[in-house]
Amino acid sequence: MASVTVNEELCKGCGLCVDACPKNIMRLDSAKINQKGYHTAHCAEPENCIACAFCATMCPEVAITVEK
Amino acid sequence: MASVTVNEELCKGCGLCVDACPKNIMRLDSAKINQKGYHTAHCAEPENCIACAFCATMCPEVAITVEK
Amino acid sequence: MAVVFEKTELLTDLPMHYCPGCTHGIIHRIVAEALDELGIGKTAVGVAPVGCAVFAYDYFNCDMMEAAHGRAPAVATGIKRVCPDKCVFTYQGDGDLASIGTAEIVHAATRGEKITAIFVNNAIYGMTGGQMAPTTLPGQVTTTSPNGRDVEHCGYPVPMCEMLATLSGSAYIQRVSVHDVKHVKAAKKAIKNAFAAQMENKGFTMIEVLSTCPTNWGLSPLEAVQWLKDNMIPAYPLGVFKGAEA
Amino acid sequence: MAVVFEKTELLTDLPMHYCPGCTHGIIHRIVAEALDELGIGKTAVGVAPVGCAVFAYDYFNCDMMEAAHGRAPAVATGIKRVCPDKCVFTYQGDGDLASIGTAEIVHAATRGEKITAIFVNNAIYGMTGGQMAPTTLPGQVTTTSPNGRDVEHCGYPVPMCEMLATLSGSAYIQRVSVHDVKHVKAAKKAIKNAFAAQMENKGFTMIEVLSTCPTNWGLSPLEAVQWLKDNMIPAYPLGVFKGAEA
Amino acid sequence: MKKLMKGNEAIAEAAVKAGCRYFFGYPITPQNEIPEYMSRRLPEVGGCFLQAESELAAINMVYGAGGAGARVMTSSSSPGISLKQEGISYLAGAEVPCVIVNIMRGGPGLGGIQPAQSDYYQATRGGGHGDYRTCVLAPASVQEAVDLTQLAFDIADRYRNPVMVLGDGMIGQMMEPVDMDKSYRPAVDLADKIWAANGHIPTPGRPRSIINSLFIDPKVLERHCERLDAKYKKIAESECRWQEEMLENAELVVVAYGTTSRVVRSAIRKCRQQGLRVGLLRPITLFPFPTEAIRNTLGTAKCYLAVEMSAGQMVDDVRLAVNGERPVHFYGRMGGMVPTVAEIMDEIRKYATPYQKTPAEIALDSAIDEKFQSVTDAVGHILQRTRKKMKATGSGK
Amino acid sequence: MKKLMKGNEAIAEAAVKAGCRYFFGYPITPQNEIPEYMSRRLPEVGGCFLQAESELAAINMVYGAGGAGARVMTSSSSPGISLKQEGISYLAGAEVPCVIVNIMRGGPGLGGIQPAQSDYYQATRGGGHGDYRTCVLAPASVQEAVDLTQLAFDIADRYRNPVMVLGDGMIGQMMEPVDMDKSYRPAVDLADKIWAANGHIPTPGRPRSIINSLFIDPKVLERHCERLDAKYKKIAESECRWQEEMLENAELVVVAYGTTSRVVRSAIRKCRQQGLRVGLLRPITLFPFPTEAIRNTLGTAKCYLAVEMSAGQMVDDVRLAVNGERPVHFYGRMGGMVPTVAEIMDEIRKYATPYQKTPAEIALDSAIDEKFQSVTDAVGHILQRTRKKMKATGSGK
Amino acid sequence: MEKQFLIAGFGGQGVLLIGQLIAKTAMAEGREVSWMPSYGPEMRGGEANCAVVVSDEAIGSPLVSEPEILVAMNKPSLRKFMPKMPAGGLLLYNSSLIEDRNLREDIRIIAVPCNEIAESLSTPRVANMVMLGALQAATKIFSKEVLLAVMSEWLGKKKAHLFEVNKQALGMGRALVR
Amino acid sequence: MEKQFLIAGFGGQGVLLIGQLIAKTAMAEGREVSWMPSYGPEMRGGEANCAVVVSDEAIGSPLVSEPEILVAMNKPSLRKFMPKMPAGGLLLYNSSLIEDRNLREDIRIIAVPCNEIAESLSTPRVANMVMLGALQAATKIFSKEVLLAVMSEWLGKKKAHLFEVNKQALGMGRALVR
Ligand SMILES: Cc1ncc(C[n+]2csc(CCOP(=O)(O)OP(=O)(O)O)c2C)c(N)n1
Ligand SMILES: Cc1ncc(C[n+]2csc(CCOP(=O)(O)OP(=O)(O)O)c2C)c(N)n1
Ligand code: SF4
Ligand code: SF4
Ligand code: SF4
Ligand code: SF4
Ligand code: SF4
Ligand code: SF4
Ligand SMILES: [Mg+2]
Ligand SMILES: [Mg+2]
Repeated sequence: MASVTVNEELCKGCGLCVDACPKNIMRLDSAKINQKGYHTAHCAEPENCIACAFCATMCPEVAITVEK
Repeated sequence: MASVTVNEELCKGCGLCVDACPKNIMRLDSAKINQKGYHTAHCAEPENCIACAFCATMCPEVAITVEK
Repeated sequence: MAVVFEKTELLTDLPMHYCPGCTHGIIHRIVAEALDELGIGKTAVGVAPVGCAVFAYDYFNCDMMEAAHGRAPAVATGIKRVCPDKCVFTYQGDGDLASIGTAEIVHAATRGEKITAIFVNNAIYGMTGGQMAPTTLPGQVTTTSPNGRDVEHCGYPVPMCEMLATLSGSAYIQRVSVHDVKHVKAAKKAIKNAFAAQMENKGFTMIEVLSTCPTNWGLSPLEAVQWLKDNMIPAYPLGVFKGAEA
Repeated sequence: MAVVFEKTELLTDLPMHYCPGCTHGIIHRIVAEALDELGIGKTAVGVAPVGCAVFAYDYFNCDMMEAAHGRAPAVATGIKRVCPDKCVFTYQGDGDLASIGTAEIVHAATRGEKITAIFVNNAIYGMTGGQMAPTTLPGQVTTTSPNGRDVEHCGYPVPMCEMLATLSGSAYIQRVSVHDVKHVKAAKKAIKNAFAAQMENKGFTMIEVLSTCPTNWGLSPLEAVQWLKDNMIPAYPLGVFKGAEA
Repeated sequence: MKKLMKGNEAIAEAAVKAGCRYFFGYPITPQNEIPEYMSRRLPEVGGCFLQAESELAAINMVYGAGGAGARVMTSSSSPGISLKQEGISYLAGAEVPCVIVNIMRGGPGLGGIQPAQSDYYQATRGGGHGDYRTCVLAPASVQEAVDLTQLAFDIADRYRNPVMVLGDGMIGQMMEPVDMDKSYRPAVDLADKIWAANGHIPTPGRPRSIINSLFIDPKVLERHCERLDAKYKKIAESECRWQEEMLENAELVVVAYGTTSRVVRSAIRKCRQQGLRVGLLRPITLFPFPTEAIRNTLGTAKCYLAVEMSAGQMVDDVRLAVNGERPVHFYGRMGGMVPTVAEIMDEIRKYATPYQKTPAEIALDSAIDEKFQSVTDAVGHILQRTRKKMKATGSGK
Repeated sequence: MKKLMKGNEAIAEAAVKAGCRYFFGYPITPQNEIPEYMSRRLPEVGGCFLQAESELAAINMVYGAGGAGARVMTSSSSPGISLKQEGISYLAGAEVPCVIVNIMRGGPGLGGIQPAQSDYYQATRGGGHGDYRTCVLAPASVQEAVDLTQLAFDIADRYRNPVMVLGDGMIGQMMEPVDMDKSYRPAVDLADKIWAANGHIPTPGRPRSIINSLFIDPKVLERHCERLDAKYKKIAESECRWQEEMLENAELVVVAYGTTSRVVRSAIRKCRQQGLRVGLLRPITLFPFPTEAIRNTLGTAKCYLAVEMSAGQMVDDVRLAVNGERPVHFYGRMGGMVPTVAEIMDEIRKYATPYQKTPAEIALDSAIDEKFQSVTDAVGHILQRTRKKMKATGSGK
Repeated sequence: MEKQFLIAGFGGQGVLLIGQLIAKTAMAEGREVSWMPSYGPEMRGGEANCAVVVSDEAIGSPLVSEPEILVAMNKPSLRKFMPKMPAGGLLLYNSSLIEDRNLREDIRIIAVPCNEIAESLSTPRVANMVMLGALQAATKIFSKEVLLAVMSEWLGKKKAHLFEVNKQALGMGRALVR
Repeated sequence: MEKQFLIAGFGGQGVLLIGQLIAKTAMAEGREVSWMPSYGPEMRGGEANCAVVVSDEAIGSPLVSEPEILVAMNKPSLRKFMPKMPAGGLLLYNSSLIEDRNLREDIRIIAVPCNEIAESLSTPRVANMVMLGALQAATKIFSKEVLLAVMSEWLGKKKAHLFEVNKQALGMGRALVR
């Protein structure tokens, strides 16, 4: 169990984190829209997160913090 | 026997032709001075000239004509 | 809980202005982290280019200068000669470094100028809206090569690493990519190598980073990283072109 | 009597202004003869540089343009695009081509511009009185490297042939010398090869000719050719760097 | 038929129509549509578009192509034009005709990318070294951008001189209707370019060509400069263009060019409606500057107002023209800010007082007023009477 | 002790004395002695001379070094200065202090290498894009080249602005005695360069430094431009310098700077001896231009004559200053020709009539003449008498 | 007569096209027109807008600082430009993306659920056409017929198959106003 | 007092040095001085000259268009500049390289066989010093003593051994004039 926090005001919904996650647990939130009009990402299954930080490594906005 | 003509107004007395001649027959004329103040070159022994045009090949002023 | 990953202090808190999925952001991060990890970040001086990274001075949390288009290596030279013990780097696009700034990068390299150039090659002029760059691939459509780059008419991509490696002044030159996690990590290592070589006064150092431009390539962010992998890497082989990997 | 050797009609009758023993004159001659022998001389268009050869337009007996310092390849590009069937050549010194004009020559090469650059490398700025050139040898004394070129401070000689050979657009690149009869003849052959390759639309062609500057080297004409042979050739190896010799 | 076109694209198409077959440029906002359009269009007409490695290379390619006799154009925006200054000086010195488009943006340095007019000095005084002038044409609409671009090629060829089309981000980016069907024909007075260095076989009538600006003997160079100077004087005499609007009786003459002149025009129309005697003198050529046209307004003008998107550059030329005979005021915006009609109206009001009526006019007016009063009074009486009647008859419910 | 020094070398040494430790340049005649001197001298004082690959690189190295807080200089001549225009605009926009030397030569294009003053517009109006000004100092002797070079560094630092020293081939190449022992001290009002981007550890009082000229929001850029403009106005108020010579009662005021002013001075001296009421006003700063100083001569001046080695550039500033209140004439040579004293005297004679005496003066003069006559007559009588006596006494043998 | 439009939204919402079609239609009807886009660095995610002026005489400034007619396709545009409208102006806003809160009371307001209607046509990209239809009906500054002709010309042969859906979108926009 | 010198010859004949030594000497004697070389492209073989002005007040133009005192070290210089001399001027010419033909009659003329004298000293390079000696003696604008001091300073320590031969050359030049 790890914690993956996405800074929603920085996220631009590019999906690179989603693609990078080996556990396939990052999702873009099609319902939510941030101030700039993007569907932001979040970790859908923190319980399955292995804190590999692959998502953060690929995030161009440096919007992701990973804790364990 | 060949004829080597140096255009005296072009010659700058650099001596490259003298150095290039395989027969050692090109000379700078220390007595003569041209309009620009240079001691010009000439072929001192036309009878020994083999018309190889080495002198002309090295002349930066393209001042030499070789005939045979 | 322990922090596994967080934003380095060498980046400011300002949101970056890049398009969604543009890998400029990744490159910013690894440059900042590399500086930070070497302990030379706070006193580094960076030079921002003219190109999409024109606001880089807003993001790198150190002294920064904004250079004229292509002249970053000359500006960095001026800085480095005044501050020989500081880490001085440029961050330049392919239009900036490989087109208008060719003379400046070549001569910084041949002078063995002790600076590091971070060269972001996205095969296009991003900021001005997708014109052909010297690095544009043969056949690639851009707004100024509407029928695809015709090499007979406007020439071939410039291999900057290969070219600059022929110069004695260059100490460390490597080409990397950021299209996936593995390559991002390798890219960061390369950048660290280059900074380290700079601080050891080895000479000129440059890391070429293959990067995406989803907007002007007309692709989604995911398609863009794929296109980079499929098309750019074959044209721009990755590797160390000068110097030994640390 | 038959004429074995006389001045080609492709050179005008004007006396050249070069210093005694300066090999610029030899290079002028072999360029003109090469054009003439290929039958492309009368309709050739030459571009004169800024450097000691600045008056080249007075000597080459064909259409000529005087370019700004370093920009001859760009000027030649403009001409060639308008006159694609004419032989277009530049005649440039090392300051002109390898320093201020670096971007223009690199991009003419990478574009595969169908022009020929005659690159006269005398390891110095002749016309302005002997300042350091990018091609100046390590340790060589010039008016701006009064203690000899210090590579740690101001870098290394630029090997233009080697560098431009890395570019796909370059078709024929060779380095030659004119310090003796044998080399002058080889140089002329190289220049003919380059012009021929241009007329076959093969791409960018360049012949680097190692040349003397007795005046600014502070040597007599004979000492100068010797110095070239002893010092420049080891630093600038002769040979074909791109393309096949015809 | 008219077509809605962007200024940048219209300039490009106008050039093609004027026989321009060579374009060398480098991207920079806000003029990118010019090279982009040319990259599509020139190959269609057998021409050549080349993206140069820099503005320096571009202007020197222009020198080469122009020297070889072609109609050739380049375009850029402020910082890029600064980089071309050495090249422009060479073009002028070697008398190579060409057209250079500057779609100005805010400066100095990297500045911004919004419309500005702060390269006026650079364009009209020669930002490059030496005594030379480029002819400078300043369109105020997309249609005029078309017309002036075509004119630019003729002027360039007529005088063997570079000509600059000086627009700004607004002229480049806006769309307006343009008539592109008007067929362009080069001016009849243009001679063959026998001077061109294009590898022609020399003949006695047309010896080999040398394109050059180097004259090492100062006496010879001075003679060359005098010839150039005489040419610039001839350009000044023959090619000056301007537009006058509502200058009749104008006590305040506003001088503005390009984008600014449009805003000024709107402001002046409104001010005229408010009785202010104000008019517009719009220079179309900036070099030559319409000095005489300005002096012709001295008869009515009590003062002048120059409006620019700059800290005040053209105002120098207005002052030189007015020569101290009237006050010359200045209003400017900078950095990409375009003045609004309201701002300019405020400015106009500072210098133009509403029109003062003559006694005769006042008499006439009060006569009319009296007449009107008597009419309305009469109508009022009738209404009152009618109403009373209605009340009385009860039909008012 | 005075030393005989070449202008170029004196400028270089003066810069070193003023604390300049960085020089980036590129060879070009007639200023090569500056980089050559620096290449010898700077290493001696722990500084750094670097020959750049081009003028573009040089000016951008200057930007880097100046931005990092150093006193830095570059020098070139006309075509090279044209290439620096983008860079100069950036230096002004980002407010980086530096000193730029232009040793002018004839143009346009490659032109020639003899002295000229045809880059006046470029220097004073900004050859680069955008609204900016460099302060321009124009020495007329080698000693002044020294003094103004040192002053240039102070002005540059005071206003965070590039300053240009504008000389020509003659100032650069000639030798004159100079006093190099005067010890230079930077002006006392100069503040620490806490804005410099030199990799300092940021503190609350001195946060990280950003050197930049980009302001993408036009409102912000306009504010920046206004700040710059206010600075230029302050420079205009505080830094204007000029020299007056024989302006008392001058009916003709000749305005000339640099090399030309020396020739004019000789001409004026001779003309004064011939009774012509002519004086010299020599601008030392070209921007700011000594407008007020010129206006102060309106009291006596009947007309003005601007003399330049150009087709007429500074004359615009003279006209703007005189503002139509007097005629302004122009005399110029071009292409490297330096006017001679005789030429300028001829020109002066066109506009200045010999001094006409008032009746009172005429009366006084004739009174003096009469007195003189009577004295000499008296002396003559005495001598005659004496001689006669001597003859008579025989002592004259 | 001079009418000033400002059409604003996210880049990609087709606001520049709305403006161009207005300008082209008015031009076809013999009016003077100008169209002026906002422009910035190319990097995406920003806002886009264009100003259109339609007039009976030569147009002065093509910029619109106080829009008589404002089309707001998203919230930031509404926030930015509504305060600059003169009293009595006309606001059309995309009610699919904007809740009707804090609207001014001194202007005429028309809510257009552009995205919903477009999605009802299974062609989300015609949301801008819905808006254009509403605008046409609300202003009548240019005619429906000429607008359709201009649209058809704009689509050209290649996209002629899209004419119907665009026409439908326009019609549904118009219907909202009647 | 203002005196204008023009010293001309081939590049390499040391004409610039003659001028500099005059200027330095006059400066050492408290005069205003200026020295202005001709300059051109670096390529050799051309002519060189320099103008020196010595004056009691601030010097105007350092150029000398009508030389009162002309030193011609070779024929082309003589041909070029002699016609520009004012009547009554002083010409010193290098008679080793110039035959005395077609000389003007309205000027004072001194022939100096510089090269012969220098060769007699086995030091061809001091030909210019012979001329300078003659010039000093002929004009007396500056003193022999100060000239010698200036020369010694100019030679410095490294070339101090050359002082004697230079002094001799000067002396032989002076002797010619007396
Ligand atoms: C002298 C000059 N020329 C051109 C420009 C316009 N310009 C801005 S960015 C850019 C190119 C950007 O391309 P690149 O360097 O590849 O960076 P990217 O945006 O792709 O990251 C250009 C040409 C400029 N600002 N200045
Ligand atoms: C823009 C510009 N910069 C500098 C110069 C001065 N300049 C003239 S020739 C030259 C260099 C010549 O050296 P090179 O090209 O090696 O030719 P060489 O004289 O040695 O044959 C320079 C710097 C110039 N004319 N224009
Ligand atoms: S840390 Fe690794 S596992 Fe967890 S969400 Fe990110 S990529 Fe997936
Ligand atoms: S990679 Fe970053 S910006 Fe992209 S979707 Fe994930 S969190 Fe958002
Ligand atoms: S032709 Fe040959 S042999 Fe004859 S003189 Fe010349 S070099 Fe000597
Ligand atoms: S090579 Fe030519 S210039 Fe040199 S000495 Fe011989 S003939 Fe004369
Ligand atoms: S335009 Fe391209 S390079 Fe620039 S920010 Fe957008 S995606 Fe990145
Ligand atoms: S200076 Fe050197 S390169 Fe120039 S002509 Fe003289 S010897 Fe030749
Ligand atoms: Mg790019
Ligand atoms: Mg050279």
